[in-house]
Amino acid sequence: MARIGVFICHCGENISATVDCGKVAETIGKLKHVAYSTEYKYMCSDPGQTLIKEAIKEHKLTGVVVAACSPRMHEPTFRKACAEGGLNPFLCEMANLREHCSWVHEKNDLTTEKAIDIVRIQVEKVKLNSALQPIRVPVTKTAMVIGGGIAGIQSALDIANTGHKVIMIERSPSIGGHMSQLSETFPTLDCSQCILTPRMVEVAQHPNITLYTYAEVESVEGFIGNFKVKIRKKAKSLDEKTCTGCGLCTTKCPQKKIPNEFEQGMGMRPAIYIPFPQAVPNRPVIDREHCTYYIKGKCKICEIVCPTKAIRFDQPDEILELEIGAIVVATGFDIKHADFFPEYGYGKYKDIIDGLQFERLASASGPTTGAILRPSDGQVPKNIVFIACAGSRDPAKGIAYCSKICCMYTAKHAMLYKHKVHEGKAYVFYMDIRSGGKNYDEFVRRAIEEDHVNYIRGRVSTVFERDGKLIVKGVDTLLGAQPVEIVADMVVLATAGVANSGAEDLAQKLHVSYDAHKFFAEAHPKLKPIETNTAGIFLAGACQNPKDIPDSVSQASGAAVKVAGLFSQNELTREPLVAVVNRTAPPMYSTCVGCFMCQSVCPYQAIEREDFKNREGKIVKTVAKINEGLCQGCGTCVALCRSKSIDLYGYSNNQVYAEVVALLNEY
Amino acid sequence: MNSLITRAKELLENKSVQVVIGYEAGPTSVARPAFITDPAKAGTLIYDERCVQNLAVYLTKPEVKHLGKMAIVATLPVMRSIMMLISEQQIFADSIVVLGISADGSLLDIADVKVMQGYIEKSDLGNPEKYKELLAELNKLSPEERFAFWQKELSKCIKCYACRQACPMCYCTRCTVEVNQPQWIPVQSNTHGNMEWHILRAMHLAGRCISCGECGRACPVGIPCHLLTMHLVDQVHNYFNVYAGTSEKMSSVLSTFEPNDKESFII
Amino acid sequence: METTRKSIRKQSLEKLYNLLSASRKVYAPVIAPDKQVEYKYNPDFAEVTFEHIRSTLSVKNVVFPKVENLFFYSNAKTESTITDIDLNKIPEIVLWGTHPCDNAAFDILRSIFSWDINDEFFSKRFEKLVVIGLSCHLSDEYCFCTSVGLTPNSAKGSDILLSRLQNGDYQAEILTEKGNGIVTLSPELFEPISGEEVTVTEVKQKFNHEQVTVKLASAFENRFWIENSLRCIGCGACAYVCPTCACFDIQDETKGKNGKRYRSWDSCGFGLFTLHTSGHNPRQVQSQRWRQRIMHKFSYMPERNESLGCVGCGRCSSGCPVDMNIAEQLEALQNI
Amino acid sequence: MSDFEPKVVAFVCNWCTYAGADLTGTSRIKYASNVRIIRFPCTGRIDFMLLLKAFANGADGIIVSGCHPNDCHYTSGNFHAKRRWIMFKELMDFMGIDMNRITFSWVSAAEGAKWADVVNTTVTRIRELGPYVSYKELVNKSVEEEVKNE
Amino acid sequence: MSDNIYKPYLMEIENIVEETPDVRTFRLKFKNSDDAEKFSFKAGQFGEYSVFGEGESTFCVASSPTRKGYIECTFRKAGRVTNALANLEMGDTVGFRGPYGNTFPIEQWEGKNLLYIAGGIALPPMRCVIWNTIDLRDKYKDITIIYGARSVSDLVYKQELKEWEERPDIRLITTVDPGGQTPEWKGETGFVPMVLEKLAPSSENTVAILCGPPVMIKFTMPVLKKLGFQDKDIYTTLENRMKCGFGKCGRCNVGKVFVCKDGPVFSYEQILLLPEEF
Repeated sequence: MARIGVFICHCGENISATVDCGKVAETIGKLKHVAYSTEYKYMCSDPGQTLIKEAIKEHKLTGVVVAACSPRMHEPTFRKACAEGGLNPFLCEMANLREHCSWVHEKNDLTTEKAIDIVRIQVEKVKLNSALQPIRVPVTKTAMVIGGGIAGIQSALDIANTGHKVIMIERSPSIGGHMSQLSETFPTLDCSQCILTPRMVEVAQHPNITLYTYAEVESVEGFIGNFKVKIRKKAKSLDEKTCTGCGLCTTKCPQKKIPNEFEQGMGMRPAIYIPFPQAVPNRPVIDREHCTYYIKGKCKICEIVCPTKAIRFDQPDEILELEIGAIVVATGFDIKHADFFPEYGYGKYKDIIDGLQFERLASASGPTTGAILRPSDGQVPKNIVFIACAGSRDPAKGIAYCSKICCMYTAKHAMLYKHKVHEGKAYVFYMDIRSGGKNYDEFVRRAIEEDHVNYIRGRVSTVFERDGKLIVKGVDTLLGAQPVEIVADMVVLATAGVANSGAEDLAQKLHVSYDAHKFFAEAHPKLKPIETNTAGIFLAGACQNPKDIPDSVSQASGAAVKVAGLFSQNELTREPLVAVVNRTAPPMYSTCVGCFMCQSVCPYQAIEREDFKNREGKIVKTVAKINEGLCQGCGTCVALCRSKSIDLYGYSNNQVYAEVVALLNEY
Repeated sequence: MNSLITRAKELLENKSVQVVIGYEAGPTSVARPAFITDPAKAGTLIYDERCVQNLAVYLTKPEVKHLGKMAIVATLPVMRSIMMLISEQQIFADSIVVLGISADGSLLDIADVKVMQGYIEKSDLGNPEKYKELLAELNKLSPEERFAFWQKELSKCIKCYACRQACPMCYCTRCTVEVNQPQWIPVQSNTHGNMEWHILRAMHLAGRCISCGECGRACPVGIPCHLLTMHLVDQVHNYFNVYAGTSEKMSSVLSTFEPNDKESFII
Repeated sequence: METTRKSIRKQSLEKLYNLLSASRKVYAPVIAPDKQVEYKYNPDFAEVTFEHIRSTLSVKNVVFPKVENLFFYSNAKTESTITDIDLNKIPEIVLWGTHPCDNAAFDILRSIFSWDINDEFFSKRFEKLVVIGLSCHLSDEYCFCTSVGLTPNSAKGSDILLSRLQNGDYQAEILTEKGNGIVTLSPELFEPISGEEVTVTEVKQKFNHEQVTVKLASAFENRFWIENSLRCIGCGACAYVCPTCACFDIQDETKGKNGKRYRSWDSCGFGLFTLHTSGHNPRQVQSQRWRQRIMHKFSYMPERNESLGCVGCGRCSSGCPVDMNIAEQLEALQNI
Repeated sequence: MSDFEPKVVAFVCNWCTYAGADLTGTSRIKYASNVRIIRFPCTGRIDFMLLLKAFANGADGIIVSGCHPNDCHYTSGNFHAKRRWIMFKELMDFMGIDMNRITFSWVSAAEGAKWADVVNTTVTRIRELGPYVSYKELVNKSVEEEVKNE
Repeated sequence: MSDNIYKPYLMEIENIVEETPDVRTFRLKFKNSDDAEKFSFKAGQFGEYSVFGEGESTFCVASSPTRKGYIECTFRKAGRVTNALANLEMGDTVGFRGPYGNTFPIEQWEGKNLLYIAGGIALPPMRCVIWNTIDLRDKYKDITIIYGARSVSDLVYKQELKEWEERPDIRLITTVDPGGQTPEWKGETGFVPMVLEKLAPSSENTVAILCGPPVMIKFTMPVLKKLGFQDKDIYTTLENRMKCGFGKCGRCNVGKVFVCKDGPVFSYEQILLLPEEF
């Protein structure tokens, strides 16, 4: 039984000044199934809403059309009013008489005619609306944070502090990320590890955080609130509970010539190692690739020396299956290594290093305990050249974007150098100085003005060696592109920040999209910079694009709030305007024929497969099924589906068709 | 076509397949699809220029599937149809044996999908020459003349849906025309409704048509409806530089996109 | 009425045609540019063909159009009103040059539309139909009228039957009052018979339909249906080109408040034909539908309507995209 | 034909063009009243059949509008729509259906003025083209066809 | 009335009963009183009900021919027409063509016991004959009705079930599938065949009228046979897809039979002669 009530709003005079509301109400009242049609000065006012609620009861309305302003404005208001009047809120539609009619047309018959048409199409539509219930899905209140850098740490702590469980996954043996490698941080020049390590320890000790290092995501299934995650805990070849972290094994390991990743290859480590002294957890792992025992079948010195007998050579990788409600991706970034720049002679000349290597040189915990010594001969460089934008903003190299952090850390590097080598000369080749941010530009100015770093605006064309010195050739564009040649002892390349290795693989496991540079893609560049297009998966830090520490931390906290917000509910309630694949009686099961082309158009991976089996358990048909937890209701699959087996609540085929017909025909 | 017969017989005898889908001669001058289940009857298989039907249409037919594993005599369009059907998850690559037939009518050795893909990629994938001329002629007409041409042709349509049934890509168990909520396409046959049907069909085949021309050939009243889908084959190639049915993993043009897809009409 | 035989010269035939064409709707075969034979209303005599074997479509549409409006309606707020179709406006149609198989089909259609309850839409059209048939002097491998009790020159269904004489003139058998009515328009065109022989093609008998009917009575469960319909792709071409297939659908079509109910051709070969709303389908696969088609024409109809549902025109077979040859199958059925 | 008021149907997405048209309203920019908007969640939802249905039911012109590329609320619906319209347009051209009667546009939520402009240019163009007689004749002729035996 | 056999009577919806959320019963009154006077039908016949603009749908007349002046029909929302019907209001117009088909041979049943067995939405096609025989109560001996549905909320005609239950001259057994009962449910719980087996009515001088979903029929038939019912004493009504209702459109053709003409009522003796295409 369709009994539609129509309420025409004057919106003061906003509508009634150009539209003959009385005529609209009268004309619409004559339509089939319209049980009640009226007009009122302000429908959104209390008396206006009461009018609707009473009419629903009095006229036993099965649908309501409020012809007023834009539904983008008051749809929630009127749907709520209908619900209060006892009508399912999804049986209410709005006709936009203000923004789309009265405000944009002159007062005349045509405008009133248009108003009638606008209302009529909503009447025809609302007849076909379904009473929908909000979709409720349970929420598993455990978050997973992937990546244990500063962003991951921040996010994990923030979530954990709201009282929710957090699983943190880090693929290297210790958390800390790139920040733990840094010497000092801009613009305050406080010691990076000093501010970071307490937070690392906090993670390790937090009762709500479970930390899995040396672990990677194996697979992710499910949807917001209900992910099923498999993680692979790589074998550390060690019983972590028994190990006390005394470090004896690491000193006795005969294999000591492995380039140390933490030191960016500027130092060596053994095969059983703790990545750095403040590592969390402070337990060694055996690098099976380089361990003599795993290569040659004998050695086992570590096992012999271990006082607690914690070494486990036969330990397998472990697969853990976890129920997760939300995921924060904080896998960070990497930098383009200097071998990307043959024109700068990297590899050929030992004294050309990248920014992270410089960080290690400048770090008190680094291979030189903080002394700036050039790698080739351990001498203090007297002239040092920093090349900014090494790779960034260079479409020819395939990286058109600005890596954002290099300007600042290059200024910092030059400053650190000048602080340590007072008599030295520091040159910076740059394209532009991008120093937006609190106290950032002041910082750069200090480098130039107080520490007398020579900033040269121009690109370096080549670096070559002459008489044991590095000759840096470039131009100074501020001096009319005059050629510049600097004789340097050391060159530091501020290489481009790039997506971390494995980002693409992870994105595919998470079903999150990523951009051309393999950085994870946000759901909306402006309004949803933390969300991904997969509900329940959020981004933090430089996995999205190169970011500095404060930006990473802010975003990490933002992601934590998103997770906490999600976890504040026991059930997730969503607008039920989702797509649905029809179901029919066997043997057809659905008119869907299972071509799964819809799967490739769905931006949300919301389309799953459903198998139907016969009595013998044999699969007789496989058809598409929409995961309503993931579907956002865009309807692209609906328009694509050739057999019209998918429909969209709120914008069903029947409804949109009826709207077109209603618009153009005589009633 | 002795090699084909030998091969078919062998496949049936060693039970590699339960049915060979091929062609046989009928009582009249036309050849027809044949379903050989008995190795002794493999000798009735023929292949010559009369063998025109796109046999891939049977790969999704329940009664044929019911017979068991299938071998299929496959010319280029059939092979491309098979690729499409695999990519659209209607058949499994390992469930059929392809008895490939080359352009000159000889039996190809198509060991697996990879080999088939190799063969397809080497072939000319554009619309067949005999249709190119017609397409070009139509394209030369003014829009009004084209409108008149199609009205005249489509007024003949009796909605028997032979075009749909003959097409291996029209495998839906329920076609849009069979939907009545809403009634997208009028049930009756009239020029306007017929035009809507043929537009719908062509759009549904955009990026999926493999230029076999069966729809047009099957039409009992001689509507050149294959020109609609073939025109889109050309356009898909113009815009997106792809031809359908070239790989088992191909996504259809309309279910994928490139951010830099070029067009000139959206303001 | 007693049949009378006359002779009509070729030139007189043109005169007769032009006379008819000037005063009423004449539906006559022409050869279209794409070589298909189609029927047109009142084409120029020069266009009219006498050399066709069969038109692509049958001419059943003159009595059973592919779409027939049943009535118009209009919906107001609660009321609906119905406007009838004025069947008296149905014009007289002269069917010109149709072959004996097609002409025999009208009686079969009548047996469907007029048994029990009379269908006025059909009856009125049938009443207004005058058939000037033409015996076949050409035939092809698809023709099998002789297998279903007809001949290339059977007079059944014709009001006047023309047969070509050896000298190129025509013999006209005036078979009914309607036929006589045509003659009286211009009696001078009809001359006494000359004794010339009529040229009639020979159509080989392929099966005995009575025996087929007997065989079918117990053939329902035979594997024949599955084996011989594997290649059937389930289109409706055979039914739509068939001169006797009469299954139809009833549908509404509305724009705004006004609309119409119509009936349109349908085919038992379509999967949806028997599909229940519940999803249950009594005839799920094509072999069942193919069986229904043949059973209906050669077993059910002979019993129910006392007429065979086939005239042997061969259209279903020549028009079939996958060469489902009905005569061949019936021949095989006769021998199972 | 001075008294010809074209019927123009606009198929727009909720997030950009519908909001853009709202902005036209809040900005009080006037435009031709011949357009009627039908709201969709996304251009990706717009079935090409609906465009045909609009013509079949007597529309003289059509506007299809959504988010600019890369701006789609659902990230990619408009990209899929774009491909769909490319194919649709080519097919329509090939069949001689007048594509001058369909405006495809990207109108963002900030482009209130552009929406007014899109509507006005479309309505002006349709006015010049006149009623879509040939399509209406096609529809009407189809009705006559059925009764031609009468 | 014209000779247009496709033209329906115009009927006004006089009353609507919402049997279940999906099932409605309409009481329809002829708009034209002449039509009403000329109209008559018998138990078991069906009609084509239409919503102008959506099309026609086939259901049995659900009211008894003994109740004059109106007809009733009960339908479930399933397709385009029934969805549209369900949207209508009292006072709205629908079309009705009929009556079509054959009838239950209630005259032959006089002096016999009647056993009605219905499942789910198959009670409506039987309601007509049930009321008809109840209204002619003294012509029949025992009347037993077994009615089962999936759940209590799926039972239709709740008001009448109560009425039948209260009548001393009718034996009504209602049952719901296991799991479909409510705490207040006083009827049986179990599938119809089992309830029938438990009840074990005598087949002596008894006619069984059976109507329900295929699975119910499949399991009920053996029970009836076990109880000694002859095929000729078991009746059902078939529901093939139909369009015209008078044996022309070809849709309901099963073997030599047109369900719309030769049915919808068949005895099992007749059904066994039909090919299995219903």
